[in-house]
Amino acid sequence: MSIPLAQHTAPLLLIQRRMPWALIGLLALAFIGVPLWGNDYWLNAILIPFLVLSLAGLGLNLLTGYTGQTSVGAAGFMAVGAFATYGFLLRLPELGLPVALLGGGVISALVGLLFGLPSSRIKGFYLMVTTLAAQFFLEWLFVKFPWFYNYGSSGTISAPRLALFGHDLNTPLGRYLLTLVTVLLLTWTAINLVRTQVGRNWMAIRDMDTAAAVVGIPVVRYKRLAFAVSSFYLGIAGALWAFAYLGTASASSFDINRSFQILFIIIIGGMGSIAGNFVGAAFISLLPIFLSHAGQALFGGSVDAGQLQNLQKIIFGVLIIVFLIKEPEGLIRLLHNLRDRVRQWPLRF
Amino acid sequence: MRASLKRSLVGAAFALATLAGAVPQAMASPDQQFIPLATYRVGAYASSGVQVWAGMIDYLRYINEVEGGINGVKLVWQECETEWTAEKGIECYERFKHGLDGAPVAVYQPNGAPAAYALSERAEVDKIPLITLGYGRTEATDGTVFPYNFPVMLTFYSEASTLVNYIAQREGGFDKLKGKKIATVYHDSAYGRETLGPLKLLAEKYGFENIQIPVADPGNEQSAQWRQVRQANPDWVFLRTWGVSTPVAVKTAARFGFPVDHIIGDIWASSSEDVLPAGAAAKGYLALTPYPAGADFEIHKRLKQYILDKGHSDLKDLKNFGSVYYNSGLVNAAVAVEAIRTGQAKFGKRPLNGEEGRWGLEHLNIDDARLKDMGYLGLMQNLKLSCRDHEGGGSARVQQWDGANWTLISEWIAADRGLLRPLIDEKSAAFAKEKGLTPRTCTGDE
Amino acid sequence: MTFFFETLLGGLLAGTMYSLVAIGFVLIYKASGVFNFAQGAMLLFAALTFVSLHDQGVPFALALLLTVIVMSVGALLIGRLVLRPLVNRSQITLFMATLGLSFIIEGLAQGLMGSQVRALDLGIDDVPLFVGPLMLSQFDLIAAAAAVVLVTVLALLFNKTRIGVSLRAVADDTTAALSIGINLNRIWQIVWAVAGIVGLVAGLLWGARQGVQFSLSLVVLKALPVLIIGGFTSIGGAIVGGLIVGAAENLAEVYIGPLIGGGITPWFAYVLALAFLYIRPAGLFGERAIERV
Amino acid sequence: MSQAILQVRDISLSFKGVKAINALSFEVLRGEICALIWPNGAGKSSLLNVLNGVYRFDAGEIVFEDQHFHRIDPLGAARRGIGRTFQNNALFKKMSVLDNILTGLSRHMRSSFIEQALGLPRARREAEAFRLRAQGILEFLELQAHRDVLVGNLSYGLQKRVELGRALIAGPSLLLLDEPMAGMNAEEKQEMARFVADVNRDLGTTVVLIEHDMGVVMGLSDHVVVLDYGRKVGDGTPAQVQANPEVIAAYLGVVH
Repeated sequence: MSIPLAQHTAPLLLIQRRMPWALIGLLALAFIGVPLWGNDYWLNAILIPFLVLSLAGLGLNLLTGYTGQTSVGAAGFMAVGAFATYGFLLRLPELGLPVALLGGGVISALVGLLFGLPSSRIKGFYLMVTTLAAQFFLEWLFVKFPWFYNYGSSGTISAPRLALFGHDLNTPLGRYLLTLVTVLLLTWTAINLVRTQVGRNWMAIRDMDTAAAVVGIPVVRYKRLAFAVSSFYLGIAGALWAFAYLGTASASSFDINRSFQILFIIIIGGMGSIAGNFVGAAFISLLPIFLSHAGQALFGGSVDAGQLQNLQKIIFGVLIIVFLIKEPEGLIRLLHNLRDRVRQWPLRF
Repeated sequence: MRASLKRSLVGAAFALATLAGAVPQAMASPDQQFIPLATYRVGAYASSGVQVWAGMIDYLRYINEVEGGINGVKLVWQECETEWTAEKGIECYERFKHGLDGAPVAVYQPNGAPAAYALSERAEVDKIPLITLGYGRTEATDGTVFPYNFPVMLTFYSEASTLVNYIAQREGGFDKLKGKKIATVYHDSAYGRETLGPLKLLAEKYGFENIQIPVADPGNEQSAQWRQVRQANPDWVFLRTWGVSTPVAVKTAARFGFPVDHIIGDIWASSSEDVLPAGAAAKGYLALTPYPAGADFEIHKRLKQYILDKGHSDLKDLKNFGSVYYNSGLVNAAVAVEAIRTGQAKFGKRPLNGEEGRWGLEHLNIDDARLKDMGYLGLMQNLKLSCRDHEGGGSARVQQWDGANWTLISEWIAADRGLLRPLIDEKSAAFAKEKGLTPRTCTGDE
Repeated sequence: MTFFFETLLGGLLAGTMYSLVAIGFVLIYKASGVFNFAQGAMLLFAALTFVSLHDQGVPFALALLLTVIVMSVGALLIGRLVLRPLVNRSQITLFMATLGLSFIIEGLAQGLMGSQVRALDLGIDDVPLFVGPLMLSQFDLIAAAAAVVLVTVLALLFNKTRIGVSLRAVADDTTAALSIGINLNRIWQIVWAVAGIVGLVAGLLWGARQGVQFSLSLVVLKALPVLIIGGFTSIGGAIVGGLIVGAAENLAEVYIGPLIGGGITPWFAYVLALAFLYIRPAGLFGERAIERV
Repeated sequence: MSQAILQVRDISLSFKGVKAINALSFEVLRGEICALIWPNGAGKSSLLNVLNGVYRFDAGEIVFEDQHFHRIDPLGAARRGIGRTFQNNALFKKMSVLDNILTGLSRHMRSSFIEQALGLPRARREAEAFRLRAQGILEFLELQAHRDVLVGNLSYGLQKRVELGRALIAGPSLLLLDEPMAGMNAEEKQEMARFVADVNRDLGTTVVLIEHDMGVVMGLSDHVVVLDYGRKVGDGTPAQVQANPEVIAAYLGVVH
């Protein structure tokens, strides 16, 4: 028996290829504009953390947004990545930065796989709690065993010289470019994944896992794969967070609040969307800074900074709920609508 | 409803737009000295923060309004909320490091361990000295490896030593320590683990039994730990908890019948906020502190007259005047001011930059005479820093909680810093090695 | 051996404190299928409200009453503004909504009532109490008693009153309940209010022990493993789960802790819960749904 | 290999004590269209769920392609070439028609996820091949127009067709259709009947379907098995079955 092939085998494309000017513009800005005009404040305090958080969001989104396995242990896996990368750089310096980063990611992926094992038996909240277990266990691990932080008195690991092929990356710009390139590479692979069979299988599992099994998708294997890949991304994000951004980190840099922060990024940005992570990260990392600047600008510091922070907390909470109610697909969906509207406005008249 | 979303979206865009141009409104000018205030008024530690900033701001006001600035150089300050986190701490630092409208930064106080660690290397690059009073890298005491880090007055190592010295005092001599049991109940975190090393060393030297019992964060259930304490039945307990774990510890201790007047809290377990929630159980509790509570030191009289009574105080609740945290604010501010003053002696009566501020710190020498002029006698210890020694001091006083107030029950108790210095050099050397740094040599006039 | 029993008993009693928190979850989950992460924030809010009132000189009973009213109003608002718009959304969505909710409540609590630590004295002195050779905590005993009373009251509420009956109907089969004309929103609001009151009780007891402050909201993390072990849908399970977690934690910290450096309580309960999950994927008392295709 | 592609022997299934299927036996010959009609009794889909392992049966055995099974799991069934559609469409709602159909090819996937992640040649070639195959199915089922639509937005009838496509693309040797025409108007039913017939004729796929509409069933199928309360009451050609008194009895008062 044979499946009929397309009569006219014209090469058909999945997506209508239009020149993605917006994307090109953004990349140009990131690679040319920022290095030209970006100052330390923008690089160190805004752009680098934004990029790393986007990557972390991407990692969690693969698991939660695409495969439908909610995790609140994201930060735990970031910690694994950070400490593993540190270990490689410290004990096997000859590996060099890229390999060490990769290694950190791989270790984190293995740990993710380990904590993903229950996903074969457990679903929903129960599974979510196993990710919480991971969170707390890993935090404890990296406080408890000094080997992980080279017996420093304070339990913190600090970035060894970041160098790539002899180039010193310890300038803000260097660290920015390192982060940017890493994030772009991983984003590209993520896009490949979600656009091919693997991604389809994940989404199938998310939408209805019984049916997925019936059509021949190895559900358990793909759930675990999702855990591993997600942790890989989170691990590298963690390493960048520790070394490219903070410059130093301890277990407490990856506490449960970080996990929630990343969860919020994907809720606000958009579940099951790649670009959404960037939008969400931008939003979540810019809003507080904006509020505090606004506070300073409006009241010249005369207002109690505390109240401003409480207000910010409330705003976040409200936004999350509003998004869940009104736009479960997050900011990215809004942006799409906006774009479509812009596209067609000439026709309106 | 969609509209509201659109609005929030527009808001975000607006944020982006304004961010670049949002220059905080605070009139500063290049002839002024900028004192950045990285504060935390929310989050788990807010209750203490609020008083610390009040103390700092009141003293800075006092310097400006009463003493006309430091040798005529007016101070200008601005707050930035860190929520006691590293990332916000970095954001604030980056925002402040270039000064404010031309008013330069001479010294920077990260106010929070995570930020302190995150900034220690950036500060070195930017040549801005970090003052971390009662927290931060202990090994940074070695100024040859950490030229821009100043863990002044009391590192956790010195704290451990002062504790042992105090206990020896109470027991009647170091020889009496032999065979005694000292249990340390510590918050299981980087902060809590700092004293493991020194106590081990001290235990070997004085022959007391060193029992270590960790409390996992946040520590709101400690029956297991105190059951262990009860089983070990130590003579003294060194309580190195913080935040909520302190009152819980004190209460649980009472529940297990351990005498509270043999529990000695560490510097982060030495405030009213730490003991008030424990109520009656805390009566008789002891605590080590480099900035004892009390409102009748000379400086308080001055502040009361010129700041509080004029209604210029930053305190929301005046009953906190003279609280441990308020006083810690005073001491922190004083260290910064005196460092600048010292620097001005060399570089002239003008605002200083970080490099000059560091010189000031390394040549800081606050003796009793100076303390007397400042009005800090008894509130603050002698502090002499140098290129090799970025801690100075190394003393603490012991105060006791009577259920409503702290009463000082000891003079300044000095740590045996000579004994611990090798440990510190070891750590700093290891750090230098890991980083491939070559320690600078101290010629005496850097 | 005495020490072992003492640890065990002490752990069991400490466990009831967890159960108190867990019960709040179970109530809401049973009635509205919502895994309410904001329970911790509600607990904080309730305790803070009470203490603030009490500090203003409002007498104990009145302060209690006022707090109950506040919590009920809060439940009303939550039902209107959060639950109704999210009806028949996925459970995970609802859970995330409660995450947002917890942010709002915490922000409000600290914004309105300040972030300083408040002492709360219920007049229960927390002193050792000797039963033969065993040393127990009077406070824990009273807490346990409170838990028992609470559960009995709830049991009565569920089994004797009309609300209780319709509530169980909703819990068993929402659609069927609707079809016989039960007002879902009303039920939800009632349940959330009750959960708020349970939160108040838990908040007071925890607050009396550790002081009323932000970190009170963290006890929620202690309750999750309890729920896993006991199951999300059974109040009895919450009690038993709490006891198991309390006892296991204490024994582990005392006997296993020293071997691996101690401080293992935060994750041990979770690992224990995992072990249970492998054996009973729906907890000890939770029912398991059969999947229909 | 034997004439029968599938043999069901004394299968029993019960939910919480309620017997849904009672010692049921029948055979399906290779290449035929076999209809299961089921006037009364619970769990109409239960039998199909047993056949492809969604439910585990209590007793009996299943012989598929001359292999004996006492237990099947959905994945295994799919791998052995049992395709399946569901009574109330089990499509992946948030995915496009094309993507839904492509998921059916998972069991034919050869390239590793790394190859796909990095877009290596083998992965790209495979993706292209899959796409062509999908295109073939889309044309076969006249779905090209809806290729990029989210299935959630399609009409019920179309969704049924997409589901058929998803099962078909894997090239199953046995296709289980659960009420493929439920909730359709006469015209849609005719259309679907045509598709099923085409599948059976052009691809030589053996089809087992559950259906109520006797008209359609009798017209479409070569072989009919009638069950009543989980018990077989009739088995044979449409003509034989229609003549069978027991079947008529079962259908008395049952309006269709």
